[in-house]
Amino acid sequence: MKKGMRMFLLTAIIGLFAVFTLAGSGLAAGTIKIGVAGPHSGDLASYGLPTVNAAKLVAKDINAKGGVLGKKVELIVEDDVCKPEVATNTATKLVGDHVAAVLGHICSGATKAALGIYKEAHIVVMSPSATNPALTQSGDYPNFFRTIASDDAQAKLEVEFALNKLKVKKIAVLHDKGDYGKGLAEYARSFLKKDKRAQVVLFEGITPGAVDYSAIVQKIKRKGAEAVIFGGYHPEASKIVTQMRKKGMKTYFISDDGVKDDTFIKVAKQFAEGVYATGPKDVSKNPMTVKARAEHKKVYGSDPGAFFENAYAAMLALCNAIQKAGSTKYDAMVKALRTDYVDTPLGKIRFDKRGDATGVGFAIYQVQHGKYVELK
Amino acid sequence: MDPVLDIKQLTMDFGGLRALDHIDLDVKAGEIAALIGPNGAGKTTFFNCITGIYKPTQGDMFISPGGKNRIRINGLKPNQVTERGMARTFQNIRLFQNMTVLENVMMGRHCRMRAGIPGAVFRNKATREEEKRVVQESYEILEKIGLEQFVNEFAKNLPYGAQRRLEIARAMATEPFILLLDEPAAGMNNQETSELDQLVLKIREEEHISILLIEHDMKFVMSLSDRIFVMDYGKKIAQGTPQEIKSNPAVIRAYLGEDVDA
Amino acid sequence: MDYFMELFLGGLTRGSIYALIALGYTMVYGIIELINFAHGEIYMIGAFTALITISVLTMLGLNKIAILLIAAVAAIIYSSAYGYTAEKVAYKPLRSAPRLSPLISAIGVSLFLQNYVLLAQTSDFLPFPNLIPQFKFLKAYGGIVQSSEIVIYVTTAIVLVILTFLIKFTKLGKAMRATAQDRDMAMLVGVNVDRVISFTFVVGSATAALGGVLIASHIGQINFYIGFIAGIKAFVAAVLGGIGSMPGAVLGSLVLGWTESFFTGYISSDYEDVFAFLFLVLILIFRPSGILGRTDTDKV
Amino acid sequence: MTALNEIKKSLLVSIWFMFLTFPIMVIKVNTVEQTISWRWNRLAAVGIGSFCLSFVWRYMLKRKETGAKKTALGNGGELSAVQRLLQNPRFFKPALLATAVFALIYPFYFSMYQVNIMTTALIYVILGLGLNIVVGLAGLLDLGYVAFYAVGAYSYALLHIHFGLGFWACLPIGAGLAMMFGIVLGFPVLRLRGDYLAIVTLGFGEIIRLILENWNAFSYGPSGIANIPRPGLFGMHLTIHQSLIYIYFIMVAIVVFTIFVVRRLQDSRIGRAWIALREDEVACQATGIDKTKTKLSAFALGATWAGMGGVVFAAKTTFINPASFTIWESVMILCIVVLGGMGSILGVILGALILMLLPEYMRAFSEYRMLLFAAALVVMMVFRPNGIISAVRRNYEFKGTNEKETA
Repeated sequence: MKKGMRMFLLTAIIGLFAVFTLAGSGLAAGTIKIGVAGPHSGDLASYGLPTVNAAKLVAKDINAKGGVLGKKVELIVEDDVCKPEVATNTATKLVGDHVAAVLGHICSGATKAALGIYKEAHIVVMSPSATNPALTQSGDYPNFFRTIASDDAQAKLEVEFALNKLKVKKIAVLHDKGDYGKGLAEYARSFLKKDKRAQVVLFEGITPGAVDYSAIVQKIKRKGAEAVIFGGYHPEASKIVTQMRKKGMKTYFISDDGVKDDTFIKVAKQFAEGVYATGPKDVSKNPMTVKARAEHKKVYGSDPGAFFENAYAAMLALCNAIQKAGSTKYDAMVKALRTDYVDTPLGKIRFDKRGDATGVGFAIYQVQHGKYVELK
Repeated sequence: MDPVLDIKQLTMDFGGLRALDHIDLDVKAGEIAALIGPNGAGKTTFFNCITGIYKPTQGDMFISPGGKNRIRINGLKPNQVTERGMARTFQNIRLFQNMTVLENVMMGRHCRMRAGIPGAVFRNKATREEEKRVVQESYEILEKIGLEQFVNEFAKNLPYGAQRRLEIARAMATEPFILLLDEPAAGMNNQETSELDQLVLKIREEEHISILLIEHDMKFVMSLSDRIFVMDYGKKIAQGTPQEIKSNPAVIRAYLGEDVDA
Repeated sequence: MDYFMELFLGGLTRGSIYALIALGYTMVYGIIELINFAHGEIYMIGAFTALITISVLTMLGLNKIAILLIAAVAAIIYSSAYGYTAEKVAYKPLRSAPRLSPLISAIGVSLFLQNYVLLAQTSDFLPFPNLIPQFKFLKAYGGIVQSSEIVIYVTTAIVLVILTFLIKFTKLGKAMRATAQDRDMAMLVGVNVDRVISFTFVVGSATAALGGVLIASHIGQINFYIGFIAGIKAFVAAVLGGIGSMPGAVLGSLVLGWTESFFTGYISSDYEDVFAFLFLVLILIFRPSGILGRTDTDKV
Repeated sequence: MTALNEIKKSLLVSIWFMFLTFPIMVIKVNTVEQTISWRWNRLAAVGIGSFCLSFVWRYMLKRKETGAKKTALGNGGELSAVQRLLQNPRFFKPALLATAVFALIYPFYFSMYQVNIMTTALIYVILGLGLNIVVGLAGLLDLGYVAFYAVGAYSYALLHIHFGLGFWACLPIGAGLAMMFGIVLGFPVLRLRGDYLAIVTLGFGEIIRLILENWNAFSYGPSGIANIPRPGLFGMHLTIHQSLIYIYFIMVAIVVFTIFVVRRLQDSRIGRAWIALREDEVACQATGIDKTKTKLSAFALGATWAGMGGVVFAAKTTFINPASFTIWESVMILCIVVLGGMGSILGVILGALILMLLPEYMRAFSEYRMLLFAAALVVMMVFRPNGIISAVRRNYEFKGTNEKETA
């Protein structure tokens, strides 16, 4: 038994080392490597995996057309589970693999933790989903770009819509206690406070993943809120909306792009009708988007998930920048990103000094007949 | 001179059940006393009360180490009782199974040691000397009890009789003036019992420790004890010398049942 | 008062949901004193199996009630099978191991099942159809309670009664109690301990599956991660009530549900869970074995 | 005949697993478009896979059983090969030296990534050793250990923001604060036993995390604290790579320090009391050991190391948020302790290295890595239920005897 165990351990150890040496050295020369980082396992995997699919589709497309600068694009996909500490591992790994650019990370926290490492290694990072305002506004991360607008822009839009269009006086601001949701809700609250046309009657965090939200729904009703602004993701939003509607409440429900997801409508069904959500401007008519989504359907047999278009656009922008820059040199790439427009599913975009994509703005959507429709 | 252990009117209720009913009991210095009674009479409960594991409902408990300095021990925690010099063993052996025999005895010395966390980390001279002394003392106790061949064995690997003796060794290591033994001969064969007999006497003679024991083996009890207390259904029904107890009708009734008292 | 009543009902719903999962938790714990970390995942498997069955049957065009029943049966069969297999593979070889070892292997099973469903199905939330029919008589009460909630209350009560009956009055129940008391002794008097433990896992998993179907159709969505959070809450509830006790598990769940509901309603949901946990700590400080747990002192 | 029997058994197993995985592996439903895809090839894979694996499984189980019988017969618990090697000074000394040399040259021979993950693993080594005091030695099941880790990390981040304190000042402060938390939290809960203690500590862990999430004014809420400085080296400017190497060496030093302290504690009066407490609480008290004090000291010391780990963690990641301190973290650390071998220092170290490095090296399996990791956890537990290396008790020497035989 002991001998067997020793052999077992030994083989296991040798196997491990073999795996990691192979992983470290088995890369063919003459490719352009792009890292794709985000949560690919764990509870947040559903926000990270669509980006991987998008990157794969773009890479396939580009490679079929001869690649970038005559070289094939190679993806190095690394999981960060949305955890800061794992994100630093991922980042050092990608740096060690000499990637030309990184598509990711997905969560703002993980992105912040990883950016320092990329910054020093002079690697361009482009996130399809990290919306924390500080990422671009603090000026700490010149290597950071994103194809999504930041939370404050979104919150501003939500608040203005509630005040100008819906003309409500009493608003309940809820969030899911998370990085993204709470940040957004706090912006919304501060905009509302400054404006003074409406009163925030309730500002609270709900517990994500709970089985039932009837208590908070009752509270919204009791406080007499005419509208709810919710910062968070669709699983919680659909539970809240469903319970509100089942209780016969007609309160407006305004939320963010974490909710502007088709899954929300699928889950909340008839109760989703009339819900407002901000999201990137409608690109579903854009031929590139149509093509990308059809492609996804063909390859993976399902509709793409969260941030798919953003990721698709980011991947295109990165490849384009390398092409335009004529190399994978950091300065040239940054310059190309800031000056050259690129056609993406999000429209024609380039990036401003801070790293935010120009022309990528938010619009208000409403669920009408089971579909998100952009309100002009 | 006070009795080393003096219990007055000890009563213990579990919910509605009275497990001990106004028990008086005392042990004199240098005495071997026995507490006997049928199963369920409340003997072990009595031990648990006086060693602080249970909180008695009423009654007073006193100890007087060496017959002086009478202290009331009501409300003391088990470890405080032990620290004040009353040590015990358990009916169902409770050794530290995964520690060595020597370590089990060293645990008994714990409350007579001083070293704290800094001492453990820095291993200053005082700590080193204390450790060395304790190892030596514990070893000597093992020699006295006759377990020296097992020193570095795990406690759980010891034969049954040796485990019982190890419990006694561990209790001795706390430097008690009185030792409470809960069925020390249970499960032993004749030879082991007679060895135990010798050991108990030796502890009394050489270490001057008083002993109170619970036992079912009547031969053992009668030959060993100076005085015997008899309990039944939580009440003390008799006390006296072995001779007196043997002929006490209440005791016979308790042991043999109501119908034999004629 | 209305507000109070509504919070009360909300708490009742939450509590009943916790209870459906906590019952299986407490059952397994009662028998082998294992904190079965994977119990929540069994519940998740039940929900997924039901969803798949429902989807297939819907395409075949069956009637709603029939679909619900068949799906529930499928979920129960599969969850039981998973519970049984997990026990055989990951816990049984560890019967004589140190107490914490099965806990770690349970954690392994939990993680495995999560990732298994993630890979084999999807990471997204899937909509779960509500197959519980709307009861007409509820209309009169203006939507204070939904029919799915009523079904959950009733099922919880029925499951509690059935399980209590099973344990108190059947031969197998006696064997279970004997095994829980003293496994070696039970074995000596001829109880097939292995079978009893397997059976416990099967029954515990079956209740979890039933919970999975009902809760999923009440909430309307599932993903691979729902089991974990539900499992933790159910575990807390089971401990609160006195782990190992069936009525305790239900009572603990209800207390937990009400605590959360009233705290959210009258104070703030920000610290809802903080309060729930503080409440747990307080109860355990004053009743170290939970509300209905046996307070037997250690045998000395 | 037996061979046929074995095949029959495996066949049954494989049929059972095909049945078991059928709905989830084979059927994939698209609820929107009402289409079902049947993925039959997966069923075949499961069947063949489980058929083969069941042979290996049974074979391994049999070996484990015969092995267990042999050990049971042996006088006083035979030592495993590894333990025997370790007790042999002729092997142990060179091995120690080799490890030391390896640890010293490691960062210069391996990439920044390797250094980074090794540093993470080392942080978990001290977390494991700290929790080992609580769980492995004193036998208190603590599922909220991560709370103290969070206390350490946040004390560095917050003290830096508000008072500009540096890493070296915060290391002892963070450890001290965590210890204080350990004592404060320990007092009310330590009278609880076993799993009740586990659930209450779990509750405390969650409470700390939820407070960090909700109390923005204090902790900056869920968006966390960024730009925490890495430790400085006499004011020199370090590149990230250098900085990571520096943190690596700091961690190596802390690990060595921890091993030193834990070893000494284990063989001391207090360490023996912890173990006795784990073995039998009632007997422990009856032997004159103050239960509360002993438990509290274990709890507080365990927390101290978590606090230290937290400070280094904050300095290494430069960004912390409450999401890093979930219950999963506590569970992972517990896995390290149990898998490594409760009470065994070397075991816990190996456990931490394996559990932390395995998911990293398993990156080659990309999306399957957590699945394989989970399976590995179960397999390791089933085949080594006592952990990789179980604890060995020390043997003492006495005057007048020459006994040195091993127990």
